[in-house]
Amino acid sequence: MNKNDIGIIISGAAGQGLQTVGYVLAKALSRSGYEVFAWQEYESRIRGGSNSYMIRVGEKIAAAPIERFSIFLPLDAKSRAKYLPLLEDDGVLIEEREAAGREREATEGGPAVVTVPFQQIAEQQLGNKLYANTVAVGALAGILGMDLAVVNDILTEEFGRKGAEVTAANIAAAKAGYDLATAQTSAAQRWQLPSTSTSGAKYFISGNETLALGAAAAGCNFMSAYPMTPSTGIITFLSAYSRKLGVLTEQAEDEIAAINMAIGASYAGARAMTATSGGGFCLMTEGVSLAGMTETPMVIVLGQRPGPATGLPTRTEQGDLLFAINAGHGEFPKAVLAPADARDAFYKAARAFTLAEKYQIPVIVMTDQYLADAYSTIDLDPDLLLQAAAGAAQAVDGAAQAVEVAGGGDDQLAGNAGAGDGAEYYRYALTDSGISPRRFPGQGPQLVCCDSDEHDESGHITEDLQLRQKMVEKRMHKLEALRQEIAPPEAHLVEDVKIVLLSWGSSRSAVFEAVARLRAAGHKVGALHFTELWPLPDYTFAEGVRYYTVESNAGGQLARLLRGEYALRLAGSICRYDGLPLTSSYIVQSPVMTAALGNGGGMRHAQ
Amino acid sequence: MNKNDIGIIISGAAGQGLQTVGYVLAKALSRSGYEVFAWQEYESRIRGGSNSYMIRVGEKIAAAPIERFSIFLPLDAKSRAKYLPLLEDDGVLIEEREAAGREREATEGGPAVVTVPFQQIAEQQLGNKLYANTVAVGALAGILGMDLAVVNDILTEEFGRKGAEVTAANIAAAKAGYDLATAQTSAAQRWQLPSTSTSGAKYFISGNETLALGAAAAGCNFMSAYPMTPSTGIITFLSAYSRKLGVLTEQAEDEIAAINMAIGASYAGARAMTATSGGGFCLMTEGVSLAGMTETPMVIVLGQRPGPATGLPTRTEQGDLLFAINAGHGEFPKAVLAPADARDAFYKAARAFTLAEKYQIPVIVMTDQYLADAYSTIDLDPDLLLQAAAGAAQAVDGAAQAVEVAGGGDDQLAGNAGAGDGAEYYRYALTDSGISPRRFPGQGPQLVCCDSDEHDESGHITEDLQLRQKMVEKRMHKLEALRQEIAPPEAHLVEDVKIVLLSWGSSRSAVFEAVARLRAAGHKVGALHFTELWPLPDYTFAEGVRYYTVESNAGGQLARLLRGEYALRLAGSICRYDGLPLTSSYIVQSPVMTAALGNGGGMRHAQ
Amino acid sequence: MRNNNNNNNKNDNVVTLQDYNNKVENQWCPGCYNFAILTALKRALVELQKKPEEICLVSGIGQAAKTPQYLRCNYFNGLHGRALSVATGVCAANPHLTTIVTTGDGDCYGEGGNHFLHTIRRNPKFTLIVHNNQIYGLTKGQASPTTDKGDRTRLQMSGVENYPLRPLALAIIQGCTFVARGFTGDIPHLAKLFVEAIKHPAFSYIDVIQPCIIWGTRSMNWYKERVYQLPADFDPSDKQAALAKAMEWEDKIPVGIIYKAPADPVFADRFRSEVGADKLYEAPPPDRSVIREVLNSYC
Amino acid sequence: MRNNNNNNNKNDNVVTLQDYNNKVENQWCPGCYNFAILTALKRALVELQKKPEEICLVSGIGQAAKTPQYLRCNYFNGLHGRALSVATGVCAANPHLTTIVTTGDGDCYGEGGNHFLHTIRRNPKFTLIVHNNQIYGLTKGQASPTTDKGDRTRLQMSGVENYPLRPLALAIIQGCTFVARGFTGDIPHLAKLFVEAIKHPAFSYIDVIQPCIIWGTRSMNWYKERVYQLPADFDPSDKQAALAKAMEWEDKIPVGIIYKAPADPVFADRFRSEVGADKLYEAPPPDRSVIREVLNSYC
Ligand SMILES: Cc1ncc(C[n+]2csc(CCOP(=O)(O)OP(=O)(O)O)c2C)c(N)n1
Ligand SMILES: Cc1ncc(C[n+]2csc(CCOP(=O)(O)OP(=O)(O)O)c2C)c(N)n1
Ligand code: SF4
Ligand code: SF4
Ligand SMILES: [Mg+2]
Ligand SMILES: [Mg+2]
Repeated sequence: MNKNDIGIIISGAAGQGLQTVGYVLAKALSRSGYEVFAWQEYESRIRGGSNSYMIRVGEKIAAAPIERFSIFLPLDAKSRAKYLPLLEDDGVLIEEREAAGREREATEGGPAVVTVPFQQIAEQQLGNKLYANTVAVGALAGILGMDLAVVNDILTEEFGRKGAEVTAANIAAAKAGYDLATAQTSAAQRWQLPSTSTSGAKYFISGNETLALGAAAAGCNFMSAYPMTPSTGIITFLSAYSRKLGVLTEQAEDEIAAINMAIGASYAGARAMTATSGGGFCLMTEGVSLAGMTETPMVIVLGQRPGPATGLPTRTEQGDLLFAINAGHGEFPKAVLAPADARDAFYKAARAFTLAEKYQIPVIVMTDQYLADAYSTIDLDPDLLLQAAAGAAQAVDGAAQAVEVAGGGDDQLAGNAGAGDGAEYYRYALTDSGISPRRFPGQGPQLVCCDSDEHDESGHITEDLQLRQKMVEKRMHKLEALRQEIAPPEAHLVEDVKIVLLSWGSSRSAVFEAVARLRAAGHKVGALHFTELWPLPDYTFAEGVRYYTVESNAGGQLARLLRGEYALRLAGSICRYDGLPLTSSYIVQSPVMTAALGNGGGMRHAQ
Repeated sequence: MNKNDIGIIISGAAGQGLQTVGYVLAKALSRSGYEVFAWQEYESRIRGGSNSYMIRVGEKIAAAPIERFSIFLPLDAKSRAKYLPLLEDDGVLIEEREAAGREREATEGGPAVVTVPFQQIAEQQLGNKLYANTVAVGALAGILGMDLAVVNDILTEEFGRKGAEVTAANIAAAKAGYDLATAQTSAAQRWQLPSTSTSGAKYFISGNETLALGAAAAGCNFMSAYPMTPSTGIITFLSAYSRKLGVLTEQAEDEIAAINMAIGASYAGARAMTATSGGGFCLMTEGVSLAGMTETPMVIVLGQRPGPATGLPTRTEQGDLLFAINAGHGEFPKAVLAPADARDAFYKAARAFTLAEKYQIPVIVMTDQYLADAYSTIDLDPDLLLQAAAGAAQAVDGAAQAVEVAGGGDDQLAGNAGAGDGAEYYRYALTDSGISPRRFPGQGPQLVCCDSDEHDESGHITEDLQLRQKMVEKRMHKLEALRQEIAPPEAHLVEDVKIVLLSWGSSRSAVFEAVARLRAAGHKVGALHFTELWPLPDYTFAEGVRYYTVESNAGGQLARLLRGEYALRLAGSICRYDGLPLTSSYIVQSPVMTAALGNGGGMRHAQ
Repeated sequence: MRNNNNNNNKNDNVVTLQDYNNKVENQWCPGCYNFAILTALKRALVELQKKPEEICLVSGIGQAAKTPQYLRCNYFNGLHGRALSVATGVCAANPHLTTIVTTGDGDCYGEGGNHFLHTIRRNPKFTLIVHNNQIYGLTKGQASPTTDKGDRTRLQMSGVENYPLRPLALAIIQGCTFVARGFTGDIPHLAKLFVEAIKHPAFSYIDVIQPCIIWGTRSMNWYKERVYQLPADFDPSDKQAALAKAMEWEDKIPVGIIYKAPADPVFADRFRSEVGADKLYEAPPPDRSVIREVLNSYC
Repeated sequence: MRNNNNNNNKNDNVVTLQDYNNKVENQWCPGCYNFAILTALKRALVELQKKPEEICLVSGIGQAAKTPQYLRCNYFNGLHGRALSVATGVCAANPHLTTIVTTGDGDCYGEGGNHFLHTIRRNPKFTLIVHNNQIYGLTKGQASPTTDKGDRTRLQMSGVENYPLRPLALAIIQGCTFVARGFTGDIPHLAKLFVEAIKHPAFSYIDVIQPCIIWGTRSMNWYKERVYQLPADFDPSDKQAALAKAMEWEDKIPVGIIYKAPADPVFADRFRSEVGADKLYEAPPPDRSVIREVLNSYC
């Protein structure tokens, strides 16, 4: 029982309003000054099934998912049965007594039960069943000992546009639930949050949203995409804010059109992005290769979900790492980034544009359903925002910058390339850095010619095989400078340890939490976490350490990547591939970890 | 000067009949009992440009390309200028004196010159310029001291359908060229081939053709494809022999349709194949993933050409290795094979179908423009053919076989799965081997349900995450048995060597020839050549050896692959990426090789 | 882990609706008009007295594409947009199966648009049923190619700007010889259309109006007010008239067989007759002597 | 290594044919009718007095798609089949460019068929010129979607079995407001069509008959015997009549503007007017205060 780190799970069928219940509660908690982390599990259907909305809240928490919860509120019988095993013995079960088919399983020493007849209250006190969900929110607020005023604010914001009456009814519903829950005092007091003081603006926001906003902040002004879970939220967000942020969004007829439109837009001067998931990414790979060949900057978000093929469309996985790194036929430089969490997604999106513009390459940003959909309380520092924007701005005039780089190379060439209007211009001028001066068609009298075939410096098709070799070298050469500025893995408590966990992308919080738990149990464990995966920078791995990768896939793809790049010998991989995100418990209790620690299961107690 | 291994180069513009000249000569040489190897270099256009047809001939030759030639016959001035530097000093230049813009560059000690006014002879003696090319063939036959009767046979076969008159004129034209060339005795005798005795049937055939025929022999009866150089020849061949071989061929509207048609056909019981090149393969990757998920056997031929994007459409490269191995989103078993030459392509095609059927997986066969287009004399042993067919036949009744395998696992299950008509049937029954009983729809009362989503044993969509995990394990488990039967690299003279060259696919002959040359020069060098690239089998690399990869790409992809799989430390890579195939000279003279040998260029003399 | 595919057949040989039922939990929203299509399809198959094992349903991804899950028969549920290509392959391999594609407007006209164009030209013998709800249902309400101009969706928040696709007209232009529109508001009529389509000896195509009650931009009533059955004297063999009817929308929406012409030879038939092949899984590999014969031409 | 893009402009501001010449070696076959299209296009641009730097050609892969190489102007020569999507992006980013797609029948109707369907619906302001030689030229003679039924090709050795695509009719059905057919046998007329198309304030489309003298299944004469210009009294605003004309082939082949209607608003215009954006490369990133404002709604 840790009142500073409480797990709440709400379950129900799709279409039952589960998401609203969870979101209102989580946002109210965040607004109240707590750290909140919320994630979801849902089926690929619009109505029915068993979904859950999970919240982790406290004064200071790890923004990572957990496996078991202290408070459980089921909205229907089916999901109640499915998720009840996840409730801790000292937890509290909030339920509607009346619902059919529900057996009270709570026993002495087991979870406390708080009964709140949501539907009955909604109907009898508020005249409409529709308010039942808000009664549930109120009950949860009561159990947690929240200030109802904050909840009322959120309800007003959410339902305001439906009119004063609806808002008032919602507020009354919350109060009814609150009162009934707090009246059942012994159970209610169990999980009251300690009071907290709000400090600074905190945003309760998801990975898809921060990524989209980061892109816009970095100057993204064109996005074409075809809907595909879990990436659809990005274009939905940018469409909603299209006019405000100045981003032209277009739903393409397929993913091939999406990436080619983006390439066309970028060629003509837009900052262009697309987003998709694995199957759609397959269809985009030829376009990735085109961007590489024509040296057209662009950003591709690859929101992973479990494959192969359609797989589990609404679940999570990190199964596309090696595919993304090797995506596209032929050889060309690209960068692959994988944000660690929603905050990182904001900065990585901006970084992706910076790298794309600077090196005139495609940049792939890998997220997954878990990161895309999870909400967390982020205390974004406006100054850091500024820095990111500035970093991006630095590359805004890609043309000018590239000319400078080019100037470093061949003087005569740079003279031509860099000269102003009216001068000779060679889109693919051979330069020392491999970066050629970029201009946009119509910007001046210089003609901008780009070719998918192997081309000469002016951009025209060539069959000169010596030139071909030079052009390959020019393009590949960009990779070397790029490699210099790729961040090494984040080293987390690796001093004097014998075991290091290697991980990438969205799992950072879970892995670092696992490290904390292992260390608390006396094990010398550290972690190296990668968020920039290609090209991998020079890096020296400490000797005498056993390395284990921790991955949301079956194939141990990070392990294979690191062996391939560093010839690093690995001790094993902890892999999860059931469609759920990695958690510290999963890692700590995995047989590989247990074997690694050599303690035959000493860590096998639940979180 | 080695009369047992002569290099001939014929050059001209596209549309000039260059290919006919080369092919008739090469086929006549092959028919005469010599070993012949012929390859081409051509631009991506239908008329004009500078192309070449190259022949290597002798009693016993390495079926590998070379960089310099002993006999050169240019059909036009432009290509003459381009290729003249490739003629050896002791070679012979056969040319039409009259042609404008040609300067005689031959000097004392340089190439001998034989003058044969092809066009003039054709016009004056045969009344039509069209016969000029055949005069050229005759001249070459004369220089080589061939039996003209064989040439006449080939001419009759090639022009027979144009009528007796045309055939007779061609025969006369050949004789005119032959006589004129042999009349210039001193030059002519330089490169006369030693006489040879024909032994057994030898086929003069290309990689695309052997691959297609091998597939048909293995029971391939459906091929859908979209034209793309260099793979178009495969469907062209199978279309030409469609009725004879019983292969239904269909040109699809795009590569996506091509692979999905093949998957549909395979599901319903066909043995299905498709073929493409890099860009088209990109578009197929989602289908590859679908075949993996639905466990539908199929063969995908990936004929590589230099990328990225459209690149150099008619040249060669091995730039897609890592892309192919990692192709398709999500994780699923596949096999990747890469024939070493045209003979191997025949057997590998059959092997691809065997593996595909046995493991119910997609199998990718990687060739390249060089292998696809190169012709060589192959002495195919009918018994070996039989064996290949038998190997394939073993898997013909994929269903029956799979049931047996399944039977090895869960008895109760096998009981159901294996039972005859009317019994319960589960397409994705969980078995020990991971291979489930395969049946075809309409074959009996059993219903065959396949799903792109994660599914239960019956093939229906599931959201049961424990079952998901089992299904991943079932699929991935097939990889283990598959790995057991993947061939290790072919070890070539690796005993007691300090340097081993690692190579893959179409470069075998060139690499082995390089080894021979290096050994002849006193260097202890051996080679390990891979033709089965995924999954890689357990393999122990000898210690104390410096390993170098030899690859037709810039990125050193084989090196990266072997590091990733074996954590093998490599000393370097010899990479070629100008669009031309690897040759022994390129390897032997490469700076990496020179440095490896530590002799500062001792091998730098030309072949 | 298993959804039993047990044969429900009674001992007699009469196919009943029950033969097509399975125990798979339906994932559509309660009240969804996809249920009407499912019902009509089952009725049509019973009327045609087809056994489940003779049927092969092929679909892509979307709500519509889930149909095969809920009908006891063979099926291949493939990738989003690719059902037509898979079905073409199925027909090529086994012409004895009654192959039917069940797909959505996004699946068939959006992601799969190119296959829609070219499959019709190829004329394989199967039936295409498009559940046209004018929206992307499964991905939560984005515009599909058939969403009407100006309609607001979850993604096109200020209204669709694109000209809507007129799929029936496209099919006629592409040489389809059976083009019909069905309506989920009239199950018996829909079942009859399915029967006619399946009986047509070439590629046949039915676009079915299927309002989405969750994300749809038009209500069932909107359609009911506009839908009318083609009059008895309408001549579906008149191509120009059919084209005009196929373009009708907005005010009045015709349902029924809009165009019908004598069937051209179907895909793979020529190969089959010339080779004497039937089901490809029964076709033996070519005899060694044939391989040798081909090889000998390379001597 | 360089093909000089030097500005050939003389000091006055009059654009001449010479401004469009470059020194790139042409890779088409001598006598290929692609040269006629190239000539007509240059003439049209001169007539319109467009400067090379105002033009942006976009193409895919194929013989037709090589056109941009041979004309001094901006261009993006992308992937096989994807020119329309790239051009849409170009228009979105910079509406001031005169964007023109030069593509082949395989490129545009085969691999790119889906973009052909949907780009028309989207209505971006550019001109689509399809060099329709009814064959895959660059890959050496396979059937294209427009190859006539029964024609024998290098791949379809016993004759094409598919129903040929009727692209003009498709375009009309999809809502295209400028649909024309040109003929390489009449360069002045072709140039005039190009001028009209480029002037049309919305998506415009011309399919050009361009016999391939190497792989083509029909000779220039075959076309010459059938081609006729639409009579002066033909009303291109009559959609049904246009559809009928668009389906004409075999015996008589009409050339000229087959359908023309008032232009709808073009792609991205609404965004542009609402945001006040013009060329996107000049658009500054949003102000930090705007980002903060959006973020604040997440407080
Ligand atoms: C390649 C690919 N892109 C996108 C998706 C996501 N996706 C699944 S269904 C669907 C749309 C379905 O719309 P429709 O075909 O109209 O079916 P409905 O759900 O409306 O019945 C999309 C975009 C996917 N599965 N695969
Ligand atoms: C993805 C992909 N598939 C196939 C090809 C090969 N390819 C290049 S051009 C072409 C056909 C061109 O036909 P068309 O567009 O009619 O042009 P034409 O040469 O006849 O002018 C094909 C199939 C390719 N480059 N990319
Ligand atoms: S979302 Fe629409 S189409 Fe999908 S099941 Fe629900 S009502 Fe039917
Ligand atoms: S192959 Fe045909 S289309 Fe291509 S350049 Fe030659 S004549 Fe023209
Ligand atoms: Mg739909
Ligand atoms: Mg063409």
